[in-house]
This record gives sequence, C-alpha cells and structure tokens, in this order.
Amino acid sequence: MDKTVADLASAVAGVRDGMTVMIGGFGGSGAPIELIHALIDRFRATGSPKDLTVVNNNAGNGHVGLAALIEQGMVRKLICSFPRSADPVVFTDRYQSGQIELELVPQGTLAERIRAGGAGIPAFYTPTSFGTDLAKDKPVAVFEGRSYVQERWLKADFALVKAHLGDRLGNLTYRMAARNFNPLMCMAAATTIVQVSRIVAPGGLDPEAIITPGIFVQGVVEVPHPLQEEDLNRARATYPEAAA
Amino acid sequence: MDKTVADLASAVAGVRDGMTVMIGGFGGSGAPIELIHALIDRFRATGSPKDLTVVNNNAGNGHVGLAALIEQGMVRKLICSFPRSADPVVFTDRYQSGQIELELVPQGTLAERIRAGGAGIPAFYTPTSFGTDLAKDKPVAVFEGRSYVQERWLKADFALVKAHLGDRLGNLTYRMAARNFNPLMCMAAATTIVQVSRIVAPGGLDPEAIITPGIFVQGVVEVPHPLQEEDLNRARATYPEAAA
Amino acid sequence: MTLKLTPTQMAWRAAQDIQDGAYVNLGIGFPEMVARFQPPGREAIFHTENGILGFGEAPVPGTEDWDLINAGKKAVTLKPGTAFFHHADSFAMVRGGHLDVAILGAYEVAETGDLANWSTGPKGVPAVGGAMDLVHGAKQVAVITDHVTKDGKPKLLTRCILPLTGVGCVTRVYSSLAVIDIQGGRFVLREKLPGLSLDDLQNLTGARLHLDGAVTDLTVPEV
Amino acid sequence: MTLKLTPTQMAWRAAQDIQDGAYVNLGIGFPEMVARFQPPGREAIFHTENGILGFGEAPVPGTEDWDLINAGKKAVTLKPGTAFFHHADSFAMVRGGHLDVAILGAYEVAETGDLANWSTGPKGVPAVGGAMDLVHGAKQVAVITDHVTKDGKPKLLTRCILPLTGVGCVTRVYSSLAVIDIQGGRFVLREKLPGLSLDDLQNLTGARLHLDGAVTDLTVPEV
Repeated sequence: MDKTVADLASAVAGVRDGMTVMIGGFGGSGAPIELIHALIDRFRATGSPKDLTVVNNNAGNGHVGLAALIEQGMVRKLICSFPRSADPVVFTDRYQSGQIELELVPQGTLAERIRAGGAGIPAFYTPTSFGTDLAKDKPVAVFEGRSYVQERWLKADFALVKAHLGDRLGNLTYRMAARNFNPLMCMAAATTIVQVSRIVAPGGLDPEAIITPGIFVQGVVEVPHPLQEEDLNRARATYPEAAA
Repeated sequence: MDKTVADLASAVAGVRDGMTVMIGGFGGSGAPIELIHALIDRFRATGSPKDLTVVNNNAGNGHVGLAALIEQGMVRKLICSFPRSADPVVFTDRYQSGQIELELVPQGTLAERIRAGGAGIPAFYTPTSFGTDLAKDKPVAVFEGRSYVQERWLKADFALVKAHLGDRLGNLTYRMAARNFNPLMCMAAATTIVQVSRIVAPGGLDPEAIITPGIFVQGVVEVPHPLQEEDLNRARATYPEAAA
Repeated sequence: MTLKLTPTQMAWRAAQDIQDGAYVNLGIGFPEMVARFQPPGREAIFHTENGILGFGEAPVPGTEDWDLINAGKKAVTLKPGTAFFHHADSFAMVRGGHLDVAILGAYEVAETGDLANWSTGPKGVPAVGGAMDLVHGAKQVAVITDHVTKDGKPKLLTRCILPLTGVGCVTRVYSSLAVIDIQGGRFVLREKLPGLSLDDLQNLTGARLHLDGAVTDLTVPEV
Repeated sequence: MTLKLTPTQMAWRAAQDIQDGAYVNLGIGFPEMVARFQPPGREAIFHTENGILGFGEAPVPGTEDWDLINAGKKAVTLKPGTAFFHHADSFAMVRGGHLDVAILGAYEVAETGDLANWSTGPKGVPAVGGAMDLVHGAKQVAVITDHVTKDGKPKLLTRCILPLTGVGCVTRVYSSLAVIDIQGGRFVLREKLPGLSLDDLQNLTGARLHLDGAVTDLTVPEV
C-alpha cells in the first residue's frame, strides 16, 4: 500500500465541479496553500473545478490561498465560522455583491459537525446557538432541563489538508496549532489529500504520537518548505503572481 | 498548580457511597488496578464506598481489580459492553443471583456516550443497535433515508484512570492499547484521578504527543510498577490476598 | 470429496476476497484466523476495536505485552506504521464507514441481511461488545459460519429468530458449504462445494437460494 | 477622579478575580489583555479555541512562528506543559464545562444574562467564531465592556436588541464604571467607581441595578 502522490497536480486531480471541499487551517496556520494553488492552476488551465462548496473556519486573507480560490470565482458557497481577517476584501466584495453564498456556523459546532461526519453520527444536540438567529429552523430539545439545538453532520467529497510528517500508509503528525481542523477533515471526506513537509518510512512516526491514523487518508504529497499565508500576506503576495 | 497526590488512599478519598465511577481499561490493559485496590482497602476499613455504579467496558476477570471490587459487594450497577472474560465467575454469580444490575451498551456507543458526556453533547444519533433489543424504548429518527437510535451522554462523579506518564498539570500519555477508554473517561468525570508510572516535570512531555491535556484531570498519583491484571490472573492472585 | 469446510478453511476462503490495502476488522474467534491467509503480494491493514490500526501477528509465547492486545484480549505485536488511538476514535473508524471489510461470526443470518450473533436468548449473561457497531460501519460485512447448527438446522433463514445484532447489514456469507451474497433481500449463491448438489444445499438452507450467473466450485486447500 | 476605566484597566480588574489554577479563555480583543495582569503567585492556564492549552506570552517581534497563534491569530509562545489538540477536542473543553472562566467583549448585556456580541445587525459580513460556544461552556462567563456606547446609550439593558450570542449565560460584567453580577435575572451591583453616585450609574444603565450587601469602591491602578 502506497498512498504517496508524485506531485500537487495529480494530488488534486479528482476535485470536480460542484464538489464539497473541506480545506484545513485556522487562518493561515495549517492552511494547505500549495494544494489550493494547485487547484487554481488547474482551473486557469481547464476552467475546472468550479462551483465548489468550501468548508473552512475562515474566508481567506489577502490574495493567496483560500482568498485566491475565491477571487478566481471557483467557490459558489462557503461554510465557515469567521469570514473576517486582516484583509478580507476578496470574500467581502463577492459576498456583498451576491456572488458567493455563506453558511455561518459557530466554530465549535463546525468542528463537531465535521467530526460527526467522520464518525458516522448524523445528528447531535448542542447548547451552542440556542435562542439565537443561527438556530433558526433547527429542531430544539430539552435534556435534563436545559435546551439544546440539533445539528447535523458535515461531510465532503474532498479534504485538502496540511500536516507536518506523513508516511506512505497515510499516518500523519501536525505542527503545533496548525493541527486545528485538519485531523477532523481527514475523517469527514470521501477522499482526503494531504500535503506534508516530509514523507518518512513506516515506523518513522511514533505510534503513540500519530494524530491521524492512515485509514482517514487517501493521498499524501510531499511539499518540503510549505508557504505560510501570514508570510505571503506580509510580502503582499498574490496568486497567481501579478504579471511581471 | 500541582495536581499530584501523595498516595493512593488520598487519591480515592473523595469517592462516596452511591457515586458513579468510570474505571478505565479494556480487559486488563489500561486498568487502574492500584486505584481500584485502594478503594477496596477503604471499604474494608470503613464500609465505604458502596452502592457504586461502575462504568467499564467489561465486568472484571478473576479476583483482582474490578472483579475484586464487585466481589466485595461495592458495586450496585455495572454499565458495560462485554461482561465476559476468561474467568467471569464473580460478576456472573452476582448477576444471576440478582445482586448486581447490568446496563449493556454496545462498545462504540459506550465510548461515544462517554465522549459526549465530556464534550457537552447531551444526545446523539447512531446507527448502532437500530432494530435490536438494545434500542428498546429509545427514540429513533431517520436521516437521509436511514434509521438511527438516539443515545444520551454518560457522565460520572469520578473517573479512575491508568496512564503512562503525567505531569503536575495533569497532562498525560498512555502506553499502547492501554489508552482505550481512559482519555474519554478523563473528559466525562467531575473528578478524574489518574495513576501514572512516572511523574515528569512540566515540559517533560512532548506537547504534540500529550493525549489528555491537564484540563481534564484533577489528581495524579505515581505508581511506579503498576500491576497488570493478566499477570495477576495467571498467578491466580486474589485481592485482598487470601489469608496466609 | 469435502463434506464441509473447517472454520480454518472458511477463513482461508474469506481471506482470498480481501484486496490489497483494505482496512479489515476481524471478529473475535474464528474470523481472527483470516489474517493468517492473506494472499501473497497483498497487504491488508487490520483494525481492532481497542485502538490499534496495523498491528502484527501474535508474539512468541512468553514475550507478550499485555498493553498490546486485540479485541479478543490476545497479545499482538507492533509493525512499522502501527498507530494507537482511543476508543471513540476507534469507533469513529467503524461507524464512520472507514473500514472496507468486517468479518464476523453468526448464529443466524437472514436473506434480508439481518444478523444474529450476540445473544442466544434470555438465559446467561448478555454481552455485545463491538458487534452492533461493526455491522453498521464497514463497507462490506461478511460472515463466517457453519451452514447449519450442530443439530443440523439451517442458520441461513428468511428471518432471524434470535435477538438481532443488526438489520440488513450482512453482504456476504462464507459458510461451510457455500459462498452466498445477500443482494436485494435475497440469498444469491456464488460458490458451492463440488459434489454438493444444489438441491441438497437448498435443503440445508432456511430460505430460497437464488442464482445470478454461474455458480462456481468452492475449492479450498487443506489448511 | 477617574471618569471611566480604560479597557486595560477593566482587564486588570477582571484579572484580579481569576484564581490560581483556573482554566481561562480570553476573547479576541480587549479581553486578551487580562493575561497581562495575573496577580503574583497565581498561575492561570489559558485556553485558545484553535487548540492550545497553557500557552505563553507574545514572542519577541520578528521571532513569530505562525503555526503557534491564538484565536485572534496573534503569535504566542510555548511554556513547559503546553498541550496541542484538534478543534473538536478544543470545543469539548469549552462545551463540556471544563473552563473555569471565559471573558468576552459585549455589544449588549441583559439583566437576564443574555449576551449580544457577534452581530450589529443585517449589514456587513456576519462572523461568529467561537463566541456562541464559549458562552455555554465556561463555569463563569464574564464580560468586559464600556458601560455605555460611544453615543452614550446604555449597553446594560433589560433585554438585548441586537442578535443574541447566548441566552442567560453571562454571570459577571466588568464595565468601565462598575462590577455587576447577574443573579436570578437581575443586575446586582458589587463595585462602582468612587465618586460616581448610584443615581448617576443607574441613569447610565438600561435596567434596574439591585443591591445585595455593600457596594465597594472600584479602584484600579493606572495600567
């Protein structure tokens, strides 16, 4: 069994028009910038994939990564908790002109819905959002005298994930707070594609410290020195690079 | 902040009559034998704690650990998935003579109910047990054309847990498959008491490899060479030791 | 002529259907033997409910580590790439549909795919373990079972009589006499022992056996 | 005489109530400043939604690691005992009641404990983050807020007008003028700025202030 993929283009080749794609990261930490840019490259060459529904905590920052994906017009709908950032102009403009749909989900509910999708739990109850506009039209139930909102699982066709180390079986570790939504999205997608800084031999990861066991992963591509969104934005980068 | 406790007797001193106590382990692996025996010592000295509701995957094996706790008559009710073992005579006798109540829960549902207790999720839906005797009287709902059973969270007054290494903040690692229910029970109990093989200084555990962050732990006691239930049973041990 | 397959032979037959790279959970007891018969060149990855993925064979006796056991509480070993996780993550793998195959034992299987394998009735101490989870989790749920009970009564039935483990969950039966798929609420015969007539097999089966294409010989080496 | 506390001073006051060993989540913005003012001898452990427990102060500028940030996307540092975990575990800590204190900002707080702090209405891009989770998770949910809006209108009300973040969740308010508990659906005044009369404070408050024991002076150093 070998889940390694030779290059970024092959890694994202399965993403098609209209799919739901979970993209890991919290702001720039744990954001799989190279995988996102590979999707953009294909779209610019072939016109596809487009009409994507993207699940991410945020809505991009500046003009790279998720913001660039949105800027290209590839995203029809965004499911997120916090579509604001230091430079949210790309999402804000499209949202306010009605070019992108937004499903706003409280952050903990978003995480739990994704986990539920991966764990085969179609619905659960949470106190979060009870009595607020975000609970509108959702079933409510009382347990032990307290009111809870029913939330549904969230699944995806693809997950694009950034990890730190990986092996050919798909076992993964993460780097500090870049872990965030990434391990959950690995569980909830039919096909999970991961960029790692280094591929190690099986046994090269401590079995006690593997955060994502390989069963949740379908493809692993090595990206040795991954770009960090924060660094790109401080350098005012855009993707694709502005014409020279 | 220092959660370390000097000795086993102090560690279990808070467990009182009628409490619900989660006890970690799957069979003997991860079973906190010394903490259980400390409870037995107190019961034999003071007549308390008794009328306990115990949550464990199993029902004890032989005459040590959980089996010994049951043999002492301290357990009123057991919530478990598999009350059988190589030597299940203690539980079997008491169950068949009506001296102990049994709530049988499918293993994955048991794990998820405990996690839900720890995560503030009062209820969730699972396909497990739909259409079976174990779903009797439980609400059923259809999601996306499939039927699911509603299950409720499970919480406890105390959790007795076995980990491998721990620090004074309560951060824990486990040893191989001795992890099992232990990290979940840490989350679901009002007071979690952990026996570890060694207490290390904060920073002595890799922050990427901490399985239970200290927020879920209230007490840590060092038990340097913990007994293994399987070894005790192979030596036909009993607790307390048969009179010489 | 083979009168019926041994449990070991059923395990061998079941092993032939496991693809390279498949994630597999083997139930306690006979199904555990499936791991011994992986065809050369295929690498299945075994999952156990108590939190290990990719474990290896039994250790040399005397070298057991009792923190490294499978769901049957038997000692196993590490392999390169083994991963540990807690019970909620383990059953997320099961319930979430991440396993390719689960192979379980059976008291009774119905043509509807219903399975009874956890309780023989109100007597004794009930125990369910992970069986009710496994039947709903894996993409394929296969059963290894004698075709009939010790008293010669059919175990493949129109409806289960014993308490159910799951409804409509079994997809394939490896019996001591035949390989049978469950499709659209029907038993579809795929393979039977050579020398066993279709009529004889039908007489030992508590529900109608349907044909859908050729029935091939179920031939298994002496293992 | 202090006319009103600065946000930094409110943060200082809130910090005085955090006990040794408390697990604390500080909302994005002003509440983050609370961490600076831990009284000597007390060690609170800070939680951030994006998966860190027990992180340290901001790093020296230029040494930031952008994989080590807080929920406000600001760089933080490691400390001995820091632990990382994923988002579902992070919100299990929140929703499961494991935090002792959450300190948040507010647009409006009602005497019922209702909080509005996520949306100023249908204009603009809505964003909620973890606020709706935090208000239901921590044992104490405190708010740091100016007592009145920039236009001088009360932010402490009988009922919130803006979209709610949570119902009946706030237990204490650290305002720029007073410290107020919410108990049994009432604002109970605990401390007020010296020199500010009860009548003047009541006039700046949109719901009745109740007394329950002595009202002490709210005295805060210039921080």
